[in-house]
Amino acid sequence: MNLAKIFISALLIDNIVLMRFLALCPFIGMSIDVSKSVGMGLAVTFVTVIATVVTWPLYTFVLLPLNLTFLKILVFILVIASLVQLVEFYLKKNVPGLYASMGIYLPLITTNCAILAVTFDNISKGFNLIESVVYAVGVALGFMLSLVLLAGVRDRLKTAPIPKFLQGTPILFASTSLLAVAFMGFSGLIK
Amino acid sequence: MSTKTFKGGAHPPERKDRSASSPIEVLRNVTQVVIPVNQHFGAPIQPLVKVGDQVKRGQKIADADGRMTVPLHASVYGTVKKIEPRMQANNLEGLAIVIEPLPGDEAVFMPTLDPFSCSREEALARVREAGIIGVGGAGFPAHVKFAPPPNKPIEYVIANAAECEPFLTIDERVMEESPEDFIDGIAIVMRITGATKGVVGLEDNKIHLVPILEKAIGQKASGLDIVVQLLRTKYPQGGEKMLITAVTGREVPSGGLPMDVACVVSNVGTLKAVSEAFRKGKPVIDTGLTVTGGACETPKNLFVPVGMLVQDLFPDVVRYDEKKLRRLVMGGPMMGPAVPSMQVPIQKNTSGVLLMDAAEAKVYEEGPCIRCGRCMRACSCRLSPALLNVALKAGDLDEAERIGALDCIECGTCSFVCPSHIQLVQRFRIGKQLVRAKKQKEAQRAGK
Amino acid sequence: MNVILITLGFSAALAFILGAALGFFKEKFKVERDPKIDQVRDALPGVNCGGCGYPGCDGYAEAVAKGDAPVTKCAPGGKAVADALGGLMGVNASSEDTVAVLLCHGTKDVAPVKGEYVGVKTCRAAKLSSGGTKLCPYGCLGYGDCVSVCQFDALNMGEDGLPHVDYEKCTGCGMCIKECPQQILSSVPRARKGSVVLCSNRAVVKATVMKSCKVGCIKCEACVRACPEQCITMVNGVPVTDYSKCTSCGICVQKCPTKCYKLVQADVFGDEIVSGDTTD
Amino acid sequence: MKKDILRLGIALALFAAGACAALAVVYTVTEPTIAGLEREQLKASLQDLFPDADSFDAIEGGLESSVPGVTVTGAWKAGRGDATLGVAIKASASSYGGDAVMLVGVSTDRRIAGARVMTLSDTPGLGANAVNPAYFVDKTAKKTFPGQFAGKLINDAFEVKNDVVAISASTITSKALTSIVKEAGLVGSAWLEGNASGGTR
Amino acid sequence: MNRMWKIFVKGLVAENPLLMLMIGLCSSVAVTSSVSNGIGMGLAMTFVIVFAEFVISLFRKLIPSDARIPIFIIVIAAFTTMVDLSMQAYFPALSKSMGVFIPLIVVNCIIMGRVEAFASKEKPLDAVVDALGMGLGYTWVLIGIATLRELLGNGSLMGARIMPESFQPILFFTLPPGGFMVFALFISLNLWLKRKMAANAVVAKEAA
Amino acid sequence: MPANNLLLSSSPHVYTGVTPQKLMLSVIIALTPVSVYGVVLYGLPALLAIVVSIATAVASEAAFRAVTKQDVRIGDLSAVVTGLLVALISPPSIPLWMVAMGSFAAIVLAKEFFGGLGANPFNPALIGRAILLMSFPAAMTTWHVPFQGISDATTGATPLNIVKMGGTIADVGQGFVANGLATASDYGSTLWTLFVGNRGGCIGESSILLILVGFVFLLAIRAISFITPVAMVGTAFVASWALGMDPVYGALSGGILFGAVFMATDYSSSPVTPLGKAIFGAGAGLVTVIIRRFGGYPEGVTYGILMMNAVAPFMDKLRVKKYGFVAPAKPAAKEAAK
Ligand SMILES: Cc1cc2nc3c(=O)[nH]c(=O)nc-3n(C[C@H](O)[C@H](O)[C@H](O)COP(=O)(O)O)c2cc1C
Ligand SMILES: Cc1cc2nc3c(=O)[nH]c(=O)nc-3n(C[C@H](O)[C@H](O)[C@H](O)COP(=O)(O)O)c2cc1C
Ligand SMILES: Cc1cc2nc3c(=O)[nH]c(=O)nc-3n(C[C@H](O)[C@H](O)[C@H](O)COP(=O)(O)O)c2cc1C
Ligand SMILES: Cc1cc2nc3c(=O)[nH]c(=O)nc-3n(C[C@H](O)[C@H](O)[C@H](O)CO)c2cc1C
Ligand code: SF4
Ligand code: SF4
Ligand code: SF4
Ligand code: SF4
Ligand code: FES
Repeated sequence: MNLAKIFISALLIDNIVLMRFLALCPFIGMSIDVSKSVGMGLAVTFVTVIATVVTWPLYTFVLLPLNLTFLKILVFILVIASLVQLVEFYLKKNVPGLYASMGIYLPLITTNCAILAVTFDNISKGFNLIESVVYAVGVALGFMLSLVLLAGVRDRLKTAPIPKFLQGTPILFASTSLLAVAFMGFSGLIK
Repeated sequence: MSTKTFKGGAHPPERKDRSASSPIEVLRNVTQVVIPVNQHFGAPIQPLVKVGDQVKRGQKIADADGRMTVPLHASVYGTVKKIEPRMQANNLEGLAIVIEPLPGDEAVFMPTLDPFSCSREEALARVREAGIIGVGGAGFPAHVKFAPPPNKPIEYVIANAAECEPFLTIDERVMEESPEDFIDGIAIVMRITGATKGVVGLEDNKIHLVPILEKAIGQKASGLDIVVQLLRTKYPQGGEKMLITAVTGREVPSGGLPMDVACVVSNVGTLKAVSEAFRKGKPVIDTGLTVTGGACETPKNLFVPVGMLVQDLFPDVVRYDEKKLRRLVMGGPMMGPAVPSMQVPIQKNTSGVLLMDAAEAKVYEEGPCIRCGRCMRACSCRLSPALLNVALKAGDLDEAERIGALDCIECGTCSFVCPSHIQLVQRFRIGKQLVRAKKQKEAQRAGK
Repeated sequence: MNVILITLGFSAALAFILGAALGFFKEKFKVERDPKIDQVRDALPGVNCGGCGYPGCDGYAEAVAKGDAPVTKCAPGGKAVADALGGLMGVNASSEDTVAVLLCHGTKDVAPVKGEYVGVKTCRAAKLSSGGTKLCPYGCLGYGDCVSVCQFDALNMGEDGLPHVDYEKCTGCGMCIKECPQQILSSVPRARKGSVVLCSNRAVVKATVMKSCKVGCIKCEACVRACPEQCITMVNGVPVTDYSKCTSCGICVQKCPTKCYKLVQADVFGDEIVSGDTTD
Repeated sequence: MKKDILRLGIALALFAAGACAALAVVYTVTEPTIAGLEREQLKASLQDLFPDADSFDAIEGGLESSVPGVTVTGAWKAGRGDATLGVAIKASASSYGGDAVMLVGVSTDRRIAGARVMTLSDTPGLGANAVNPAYFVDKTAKKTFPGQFAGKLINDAFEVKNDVVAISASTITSKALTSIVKEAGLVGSAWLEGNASGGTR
Repeated sequence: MNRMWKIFVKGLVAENPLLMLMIGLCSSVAVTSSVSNGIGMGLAMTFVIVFAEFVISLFRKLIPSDARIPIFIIVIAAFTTMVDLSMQAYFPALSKSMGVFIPLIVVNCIIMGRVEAFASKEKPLDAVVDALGMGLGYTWVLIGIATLRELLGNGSLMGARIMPESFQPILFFTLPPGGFMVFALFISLNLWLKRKMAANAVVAKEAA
Repeated sequence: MPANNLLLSSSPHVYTGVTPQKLMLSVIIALTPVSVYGVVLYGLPALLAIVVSIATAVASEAAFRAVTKQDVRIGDLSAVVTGLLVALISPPSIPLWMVAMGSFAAIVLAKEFFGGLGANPFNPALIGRAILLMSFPAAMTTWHVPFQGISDATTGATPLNIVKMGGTIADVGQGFVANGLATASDYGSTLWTLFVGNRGGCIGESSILLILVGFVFLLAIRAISFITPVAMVGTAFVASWALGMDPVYGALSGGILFGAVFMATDYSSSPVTPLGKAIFGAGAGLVTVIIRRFGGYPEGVTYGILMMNAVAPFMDKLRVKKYGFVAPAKPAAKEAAK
């Protein structure tokens, strides 16, 4: 598979949120406005890439030879969690500017399914390291895209006379549903 | 002659034909006048008379120090009966001086003054002493408008003869009946402000006035560069920003004033008052207005003493059908406030009394905004009324300010065209208050 | 067995390294900050789910500690955490317990309107465009701007066209008082004895009042004269009680010809206001 | 600070060791089953294609698809005793909803012995009908979409909608699967020609 | 007993992890296109949360607070892996159709949340009851959503066709948009239930 | 009991006579030619689909609003427009229950859930269509040859489908001749046939000529702005050319013109600002072509517009410079402060 295809498919066709239902918690929680969406999206991009860069070699060069592949869940999540924590410590202390705009979203990400799913996908789809990184970026930007789009729709919901029984979270999911309808248009884009 | 205009706007039905051809009637005999003390835009002034005092017509009865003040004059010869809060034309209570006329007419006017030989300061003082405020709009003190700071030289004096409000015809009649006074007023203001160009901005539905005005220019101001500029008949062509843009191509900067683009804009009535203040020494004690509307049986243009109550117009001066009357508006239908009773005084800047019948004053329920964008197309200030409305609804005052809440001139074009009959302007007025309050708070916080 | 040994060795080593690193960096990268944030942070579950709408538990903790966020946003923590945070942040215990009272009793049938109002149906809009809708320019306009700002569901628009305060729910937050364009909601101590005049008509002339409202204060000053404690004075044309002197004797309530007095009684306030019923 | 490091490290290590020990036990129990499952599944499929065969030997290398869209990912020689019955080719191509993988049997007489869809992620109700055992492209003969290939000559035309019955409203899926079968057939028969020309038949 | 019951039932509606707390959402939409997946996921999840809460509650005094998050992760991950391996071994088809979602139980916010908020502070037995309540609260929602989606989207339940032959499956329900829409309706249903219960409580109180 | 019968109101006191109802009525009028022509092409089934669709749309709206205790306002005719559009963008052989379901989804899921008229961020009719398309792909992609009634014997591929599946424009032309829809199969007459609308497709989309009639009418009464449709078709034209497809053919076949005129202009799901409209149209045209060229469907108008609906809220921020706009002089001020 060439890299562009991997990227487009991760970004649009198999959009992590709208088509694969992952990372829903931060999707609903953080799409309040565009700036939050973008901050969260950037943080996710950053972490998915790092997680990919770390877990892929770990799996390929350590777990696989040692025949410990069954430990991958445990190892991946531990490594990712620690990594995020370290990066956060580091940014907070040394790059406060970046921390303020993006770092504050980092802790959210430890428990974000998307990151872990990407690292698993990298393995199960048999990507090499470069493909894995491209895939990770595609997924993360796809996440950001859906977040930003929902933030836009939410802006309109603010003043809409939504029926009472749907107010709050239900209408967010209904909006997500219609966003997913629109994204269905991309299915089959790459054959 | 080419017709100029601005972008946006709308075409409300004009309905000027019913009063356009009726000559101005001058009214003197009234049973009482209720003169609101503060009719101008600016700092409040205080009465100079007491209950029981006798006042002459033209006598100063209220004044105060301060730049943003103008004095007030008695419009009849009579006895001060009361000084108490009364309902004003803006629907709010305010201090008013009630005078009951005495028989006869004792008047005190100022001495005449030659506007072209006196000093500029003397001329400005005369404008103030005559109690002149802008009668086309908010009642801005004329002497302040005519004296911009030295770093803002004035190039144009634009006479606002657009009279873009439907129904109203008083400016048209004034220009037709006393064009010389009006042109003289322009010349005087040009003299005071040092402007080199004078322009009469005239909507093209009054094209028949062009020869009359040009003749008057020839007679009264032959040495000066005063021209008549025809404008497309379109609401709100008479808004000063639109007028300036149409005439000069300049745009008054956001938050700025006409003087920022070297213009002074004055209404026909204001200019006539300026002329009279010098040539006759007469302060503003009369006001011209059109009384018309579907419920009005005898539409008329009138000069009446300031402070005359609307109810005293009927039935002797004007007749109306009480059964038909549904809405009583002080001014034009686009911008004038509707008042709930006839016990409202006619003020210096009252340009009309509209007696609207049920057909004209049809009531619509507000619907949801369907985002048709008609308001966006119509807004004379190129604002985005639909979006401003949403921002205000969401309580997002920052966004409202960014969209231009404070730039809205409250012309009402957007409400007029909205198919869902959303009361956009009314909401914007509140929005402007809120935004201003917010800015004030921020300024306070910043100041601390 | 081999697998088990490798597994054990590998994971123990990995975990040890990670744990050690954690301990190390925690110290090394320590950042000074408001201890309150840490207190709040510790009270939170640390799930970092983002459900609160803040970037993680830390973000939320910071917002709570600064007082920018309500304490009830943490979903995983539920009520327990909310209570804990509430305790940490401390409820403003100092201020006096007040409630809002409407100083107008010009209901629909006694206070006529000037005309049919067809503009935006809010008090502020009606006030701005038409100077209010009632003949009485000081009274309640009845479009419920106050009702819409009350966060505690303590205000309800009554059938009579006036908002009614549910004194049990009212927290005295003062939102409605700030919102009312007529400024006729007033903050009254819940526990204080005394009397209030339920009219804000500042017109000086009796006739003007009588024309505009059947139950308005007609400035007869009977109450001022009748009060044995002399605690009532006219302020801006409206009688005002000095609560420190008032004994709740109820004489003013009896004397008022238009029955605009209400007695605020400490013991019954929570349940009802006795409105002139000493004479009924 | 040193103490902290040690304390956290040891605590974590202990828990990890405990957890992993338990895991390793579970793993040793389940591993044979999981591995066995996969092998059995493949075996069952192969057996399904060549019911008579008694041995399946993986073929390493030498099998390359010549069309760009189709990739051969594995091959097995089906034998009975010493005789070669045919080859089974595992190949994939991109279909509507992602890669589709098929196992195609090619018999020594240059016919398709059979075709099975191993992986397909197309739309349920459309493309996914290719793996629906109850979806028949030929209702009278009760032939499923992959079933229609059995017995077809390698050199026949494989034109969808002419020679191959398409799944209704799923031309893309049909074309992708057909291309796999055709290419696998060609590759398989080429191999047979080179390596098993002396087959029993 | 009463106390236990209270701990147990709150997970079903009032503090239902999916519908009220809005966490652990991903699996609820993803695996609910068929009932068997829903049941499988629900049970897997319940297994992990019960054992994780139990173990952590058991050792709660031994866990240094600075390292608690990594330790929780280790414990949860271990149980998740066990479930994953067992499903692969004994329910291969189910395991395949749920794909990556079984491993993802490890990051399911519900588990972390309950472990932190409840298990690390309470006694083991209480923790197990809490976990059961949460797990079942999670499971019933999955099954509910899955029933609707499979019935309308495929005309079947647990893979068995039950709608009449003439019923044409509405694929919308099995596809992502349908999943979101059905989930939206479930949340709104639950909110309604909760409001109703609160109203009943008020009525009961007033009656008393 | 007011003191007199004077109305209290805020200025302005006069209004244009335009109402939402009249605007919707004008859209219905603009859609009448294509609707009638659809019935001419396909006969009774098309008529029934239109009637059922409108009836369901109106009934669902009324029922939903009644059940949720809101004011029922079907009088504004917007539900009629939505219902009509759902039918017009469905294939002529669509089962009646299916088109009813589409209308229901359009009105309930896409419109009323979000607060009804003017509040829906996505185009209801297109959501209805998209849901039908994903639910019943077979039925939604079964096309019929015009003038031959609706039966199994008359199914035929639509022009875009033929090309998508590898055919050429000449094949399309020959198909027209074979079905008696055209007399010659050269390029020019094929395009002419497409322009007049004697071709298979959705009920309302065939006749470019009649769509343009509707367009001119809507423009003339100023119900819509020309910006969106022109931007959309223009961009699609350029993009198809750039991607090596016949742009004229692309503009005349499929639903792009219908979509551009009647659906991309939907008030509530498209931007209100002029610049926003331009970008909205351009984006919709671009996505349409990308899907046509690379996507899984022969036609991408539905998704082109729906995708842009999702982005539309941001385009409302692209406002025209207001009167007297002065750029904030911040940087200068800051420097001065330094
Ligand atoms: C929407 C709008 C319409 C106006 N129309 C007129 C008009 O027709 N004639 C007029 O003299 N002033 C009109 N004005 C007032 C002018 O903007 C301006 O205030 C006035 O011409 C200044 O002259 P003055 O100071 O003599 O009143 C209008 C104002 C607004 C906001
Ligand atoms: C939701 C949806 C899913 C689809 N899934 C498939 C699919 O799995 N396989 C396929 O070949 N085409 C699929 N299509 C594509 C259309 O059915 C397309 O029109 C078809 O491939 C054209 O082929 P036909 O000539 O057989 O109608 C799908 C379309 C839609 C709307
Ligand atoms: C506004 C509108 C939008 C449409 N959107 C799509 C779409 O997104 N996908 C699709 O396959 N058909 C869509 N259609 C139907 C197609 O235009 C067309 O009927 C079908 O794809 C075959 O096109 P053809 O007639 O040009 O060959 C739409 C029709 C209209 C009127
Ligand atoms: C110019 C115009 C175009 C419209 N287009 C659509 C449309 O594409 N889809 C639709 O459901 N309703 C359409 N409507 C009807 C109406 O706007 C629609 O029901 C609203 O989207 C509901 O809020 C249209 C109305 C107008 C005036
Ligand atoms: S009232 Fe304000 S927003 Fe409305 S058209 Fe006039 S200037 Fe624009
Ligand atoms: S004119 Fe009215 S309905 Fe149309 S966009 Fe403006 S506010 Fe909305
Ligand atoms: S009390 Fe004030 S805000 Fe409340 S309804 Fe009356 S006037 Fe409006
Ligand atoms: S807004 Fe505050 S003060 Fe007013 S009624 Fe509500 S709780 Fe009481
Ligand atoms: S379960 Fe919370 S992000 Fe997926």
